[in-house]
Amino acid sequence: MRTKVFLCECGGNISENLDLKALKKALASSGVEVLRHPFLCSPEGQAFFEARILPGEAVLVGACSPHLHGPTFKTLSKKLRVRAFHMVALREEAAWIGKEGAYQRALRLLKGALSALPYYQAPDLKEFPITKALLIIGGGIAGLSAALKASEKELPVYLVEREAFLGGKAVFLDRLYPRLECASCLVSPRLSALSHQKNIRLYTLSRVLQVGGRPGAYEVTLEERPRYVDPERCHGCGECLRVCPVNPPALTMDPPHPVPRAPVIHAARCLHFKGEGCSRCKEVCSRKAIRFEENPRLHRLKVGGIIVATGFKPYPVEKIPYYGYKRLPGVITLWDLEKAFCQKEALRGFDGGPPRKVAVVHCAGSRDRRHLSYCSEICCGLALKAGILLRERLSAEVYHFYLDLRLKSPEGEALLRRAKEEGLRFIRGQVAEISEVPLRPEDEGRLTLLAENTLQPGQKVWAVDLVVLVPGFVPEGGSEEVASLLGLCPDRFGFFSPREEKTAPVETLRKGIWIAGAASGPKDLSESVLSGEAAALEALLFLEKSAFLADTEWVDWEEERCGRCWLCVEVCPFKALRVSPKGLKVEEALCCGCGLCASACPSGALRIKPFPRQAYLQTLEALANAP
Amino acid sequence: MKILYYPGCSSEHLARDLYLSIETLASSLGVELEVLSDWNCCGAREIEEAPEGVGLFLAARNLALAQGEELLVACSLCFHNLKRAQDLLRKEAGFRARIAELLKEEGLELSLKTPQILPLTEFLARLDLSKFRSAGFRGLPVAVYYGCFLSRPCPTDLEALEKALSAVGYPVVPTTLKSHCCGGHLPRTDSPVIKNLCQRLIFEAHQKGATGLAVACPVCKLNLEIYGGPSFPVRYFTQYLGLALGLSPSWLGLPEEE
Amino acid sequence: MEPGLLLEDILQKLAEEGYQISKRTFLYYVQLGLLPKGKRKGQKKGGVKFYYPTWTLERLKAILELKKKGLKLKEIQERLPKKAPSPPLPKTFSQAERLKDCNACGICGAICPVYEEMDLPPWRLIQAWEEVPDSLPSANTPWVCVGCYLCETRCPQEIPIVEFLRFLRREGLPPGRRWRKHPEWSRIFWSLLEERGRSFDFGAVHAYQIRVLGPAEDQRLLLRLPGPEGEKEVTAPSKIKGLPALKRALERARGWK
Amino acid sequence: MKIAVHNLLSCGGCDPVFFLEELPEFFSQAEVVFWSKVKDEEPKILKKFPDQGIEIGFLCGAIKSAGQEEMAQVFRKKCRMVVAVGACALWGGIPGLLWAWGEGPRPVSSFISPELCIPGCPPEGPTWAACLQGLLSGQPPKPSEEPVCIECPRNRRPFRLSSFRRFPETDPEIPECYLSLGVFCAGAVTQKGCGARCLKAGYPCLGCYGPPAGLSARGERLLSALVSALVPQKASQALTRWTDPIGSLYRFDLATHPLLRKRSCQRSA
Amino acid sequence: MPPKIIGFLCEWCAARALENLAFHRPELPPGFQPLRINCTGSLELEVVTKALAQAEGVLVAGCPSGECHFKEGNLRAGLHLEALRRVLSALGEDPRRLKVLWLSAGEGERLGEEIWKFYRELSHEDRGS
Repeated sequence: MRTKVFLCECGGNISENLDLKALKKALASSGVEVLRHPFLCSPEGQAFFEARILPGEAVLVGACSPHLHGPTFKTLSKKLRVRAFHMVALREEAAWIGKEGAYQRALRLLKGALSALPYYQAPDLKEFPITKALLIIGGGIAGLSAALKASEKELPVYLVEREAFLGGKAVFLDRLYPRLECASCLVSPRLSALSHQKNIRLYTLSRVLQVGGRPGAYEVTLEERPRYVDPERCHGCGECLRVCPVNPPALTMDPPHPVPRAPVIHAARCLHFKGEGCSRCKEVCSRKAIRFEENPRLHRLKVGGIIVATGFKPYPVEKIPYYGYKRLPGVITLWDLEKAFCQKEALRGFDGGPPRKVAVVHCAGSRDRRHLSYCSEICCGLALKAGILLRERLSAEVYHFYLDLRLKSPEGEALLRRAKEEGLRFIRGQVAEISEVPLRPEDEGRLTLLAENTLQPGQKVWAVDLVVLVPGFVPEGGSEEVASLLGLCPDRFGFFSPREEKTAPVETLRKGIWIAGAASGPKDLSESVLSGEAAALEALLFLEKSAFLADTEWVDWEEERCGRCWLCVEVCPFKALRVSPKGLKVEEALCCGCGLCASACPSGALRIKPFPRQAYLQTLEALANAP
Repeated sequence: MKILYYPGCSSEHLARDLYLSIETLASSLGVELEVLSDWNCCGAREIEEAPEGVGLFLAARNLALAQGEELLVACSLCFHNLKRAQDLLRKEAGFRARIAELLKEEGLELSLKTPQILPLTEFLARLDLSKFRSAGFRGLPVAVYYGCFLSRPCPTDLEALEKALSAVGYPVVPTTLKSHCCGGHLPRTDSPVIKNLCQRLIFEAHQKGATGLAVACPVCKLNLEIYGGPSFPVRYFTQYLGLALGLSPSWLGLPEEE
Repeated sequence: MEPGLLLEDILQKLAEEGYQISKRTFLYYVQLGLLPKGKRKGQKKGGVKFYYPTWTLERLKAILELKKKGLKLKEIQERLPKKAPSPPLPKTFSQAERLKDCNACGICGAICPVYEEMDLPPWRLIQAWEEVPDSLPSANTPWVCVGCYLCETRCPQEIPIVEFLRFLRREGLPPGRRWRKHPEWSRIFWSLLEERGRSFDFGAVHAYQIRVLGPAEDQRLLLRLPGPEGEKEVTAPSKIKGLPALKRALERARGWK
Repeated sequence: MKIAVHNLLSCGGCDPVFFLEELPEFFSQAEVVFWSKVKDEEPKILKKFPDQGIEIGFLCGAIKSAGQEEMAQVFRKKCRMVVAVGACALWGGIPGLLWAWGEGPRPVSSFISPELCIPGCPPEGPTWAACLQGLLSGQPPKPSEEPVCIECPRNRRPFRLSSFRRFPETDPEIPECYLSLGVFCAGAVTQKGCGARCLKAGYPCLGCYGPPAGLSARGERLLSALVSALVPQKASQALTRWTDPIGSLYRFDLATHPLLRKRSCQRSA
Repeated sequence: MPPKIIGFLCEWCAARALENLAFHRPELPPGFQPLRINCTGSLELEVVTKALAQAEGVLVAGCPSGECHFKEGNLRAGLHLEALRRVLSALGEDPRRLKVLWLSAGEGERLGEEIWKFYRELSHEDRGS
């Protein structure tokens, strides 16, 4: 097997420290021809390189780092159908790191590479066709924005939402930070824009059951839970809502701007399903939209890419026993307040009457090692907004208990100024306890709140009628399930980690899967929309192409060596290995040749073609014999 | 059933009635309390100001004396001092070596497997008290109070009193401040703060419909009795259990008219 | 007081833990300098015995371990430090690193039952200690703290506040700045403890006058409770048998620095 | 056909005397010249045979003393075909574990090159038969490439581990692959041939049949396999609790470990 | 005889760090021999043992935690080498001969310092044993 070794002088960079003539003599042996060139990477150098190589030969290049000119020589040798190719960084790893010993180091490097050369096999490039369809998991504001942007390019979009209505948390907002403009003026147009987009197919009350296939050609199975109301027929007149005898009604259509415009029947509360034969809503419905006999349906979709927009949920503050949420009347969270404002429900204090004194507790559970160790950054802004609304609407005395006020966007400071003008009081100190038992006799009938004003020591006991806890952001329930389905690994807080936080914030390590909205970390409305549209752009760029190129067949599985212990399947970080009747199935598009499975396989049945273990052993063997 | 018992100094003066009620209760439950021979004072709150070695030695001496699986402790302050010393000795080899030198004096040896320190509340909750309940006994609603050392830093079963009292027929009123602080040895600074603390505890029990407060620590009992407001009865939970078992009040260290 | 371990004790302890070593080899190690020389002590009954420091046991075990690994005595000589010092007691606050996590959120002040009594809440002491460890403002906080651990269990950063205050009480603050109300109770407590091995917990006792009658052996104590009962005589606590040993040990323990 | 048998440093378990009934046709036509275990004779009598005079010489066990080495050389000289029998002769076997505390025994193959190697501790009946039959017919069987797992009855599916476990801590009734229970079962790094007898009896494979063809550093391979299967969060805790690394990885081939080999030739060099 | 060190450098971080260092023409110990691997996670223990058999010191350098190009290669390598260390000490080999480093592409100087530190440690070792 003829081997050609090309040594580049790199214009003196290499030759000044290394005696290339001596190297040439030391390396030249039967079947190995050593050639020198002053500038191998220059056009003449490349011509020199091409002219000397015959097809079927093995080529070793000793020049600069493979990261620099590796691709040029790699493509050249692929074109010349070379049997094996390897490049050694003679300059960085021998010439430049120490005059003394440079020659021995170079000789060892080249001798090692030469003995390992026959074992290197380049993975070959392959084309993978892409299906022109996009799946978006999560119908919150981020998922919505992504769907709207993507569908403008005539790309079929499947929007899957687990709840009965779209809009996620944004649809229940009353006012928006920082300008306190009305939320529905921003959210509703997006929702209505959705209905006349013909290529967005909406699945509500449904979740992803199973994802198979490869990037560019995913097969997704959805499970749609029954709504018991036909969205096409119903035009949302609301007659059935009024007629339902159960309290709270079994039929709900709670968001102010419901999309789809049809109520949903909660089977758990509905008398019909309890076998009491009630069907008042069915009788009163003029358009015969109620269908009790509906059952869960499965849908199979073929999509090219997936955007994950599963969103966030507020930290469950009932986990903090001494705040008394869900135990004490008069203790609510910011999101309960938003819903109450949004649906114009009356707020009731601890003693049942209208609250005159309200405490807004920032960092409820946040920056606390036993609960949420990080700060979600945007809840201070939301808390301030809530405080101002409470002041204006209930003319209540509002106390803010904060640790650090973190107000994003330039308008934040103006909002703080407005809050102070309206007489909100700010106490710098985290709330230690909320109790119904008064510490001072005169506070009977009110909630006692212990919080030390760290800027002005003295008062630490406060009596209020209503407490609004402002919790931090945690990933939405069920996001671990989506993570395991798609093979995404959440960070230690449970949010999905992007491929590169700064330079690739919406991509993931998985080709063809992108993340949008609060699924990748706490975000406010504008950031969610921003990342939604960015994900849509990435998806469009990917799905526009008819196919994508990828190195494939990195792994060579020797069937008779394999003991079928299947240990490698779980070890692969990219879930590229699967058990199949014929043996181990390597998912071409997912495998990127990291080699973890090869190093884990006990019986050595897996070999990574470009970096086989035999190559390293041979290199070490040559190193041992070299001086 | 026999169990090693550490009475603690307060059993000889301040907590005389607690000690009495434990004695009678144990005998009527058929439990033989084997008093730890030659036990010494656990150091109470004073060791908090002495060097670490003093407190460790006092506790280590008791632990070295106690040969057995479990050591029953009546007062929650003794429980805290013994438990904290035991954990520290298990963790720090340096302390263990020095304490071993000190104990050598009396020929005592501190093995690694020291007994499990068992508070009185968990011990009584473990027994099935319902079969000892005197027929037809309907106790008045009571509230329970654990105080600091049974709740922190070495937490014990904070449902034990509820289990024990309801087993013998007392309806227990749930309260939120059952693990709060009664002021402890604050009175030494004769500060008014302790009034608010104790009155708050009593107020909650009273407001939620309890007719009495069952406590588990002599320090809390005295503070609550004196600062908690005159009319609300505060008694050891062993005294309540004794009454439910039909024992006579004088045996339980209670004034006659109960 | 016995100055250390006898050779027989060491060999017997080693046998318990499964090592077999003869007396001659032990003395050979001592001669080589691997083990410390024993202290000669004349015996009452005549003759002389050699007492070896307590850390000899640990050192010998380490030597036997290394020998089992196949190392020569010369190699072991270099591996083992010359003299194993006895472990020092903590000088600075052992968990000073954790104090850096304090966000001054004020929860420990808010939850503390005796906050009104304290000059400064605990977090201010922590912040001051973080700035310049030894320049603590004179505050009564370490002494007023009743050690109820509420602050430690509620602290969002899980900082060992009670441990820190205990450290300040014990070593952190220069002796001059001790703050104590009613020091006589503490004196009575310790005198009773040393004379009887058991004492009289004044912790819960309130601002009532206590009069001690009679000398140490059969002391009688008169207490006047603030309540209606007025003056009450209480017998002093009973005595323990191992009193002399306890007294000496307490003395040595107090000397720990 | 003259044969000679000798046990070097070995427990004597591989001695053909235990397999007489299983290889009747071979031993019937064999004329025993020297068999120290059966008839006590001075090794000197071997000297009087001409070189290559004895057809087959069986050598069981490893070599530690000079006498044993000399005996092996004599066998090489005197026997036409030398057969190294058992794990000790091929890789140092259980006595090879001596290497952990200093100089240990070396396998026969590091002194002389035998014509045939019979793996196993001891080799199973069928392996004896196949090897001897192959020896006589001229092409001795080569070690197989397939691991013991092929013959193992236990069922296997993808798994992750939270800790390592020793055999007594597992319940043999669970028919799951021992690797998935966290046990160091050497099946995957051992060539098949014994019919997975230990595994069929519910006991994890110890790896006495040696590596499959072409597989080197069995201990390291098994270690990286099980460490890779550990769930990262629990891994360092599992590693600190892991005991007896040599026993679980190099039970039969510690003598051939490259690091020990380096130390020994350093000492002798 | 100056100690020989074989350095397994991960292609994406450590090898890049060596290249950045090389631009300043540092003087590294003559016995240091860099070997490029595609990921420390794919480095087989068999290769490390063979390297330990023929060189005084073996250095494995990979990406800092969380920044591995293949997501968890460095995590896997860390565990493999920790296990190997325990085997080495059981075999009576000095585990300090195996050194593991996590450094990003920009930390060239630190790689140089660590190599020299390792070289000095090994030289003392040589004279010692």
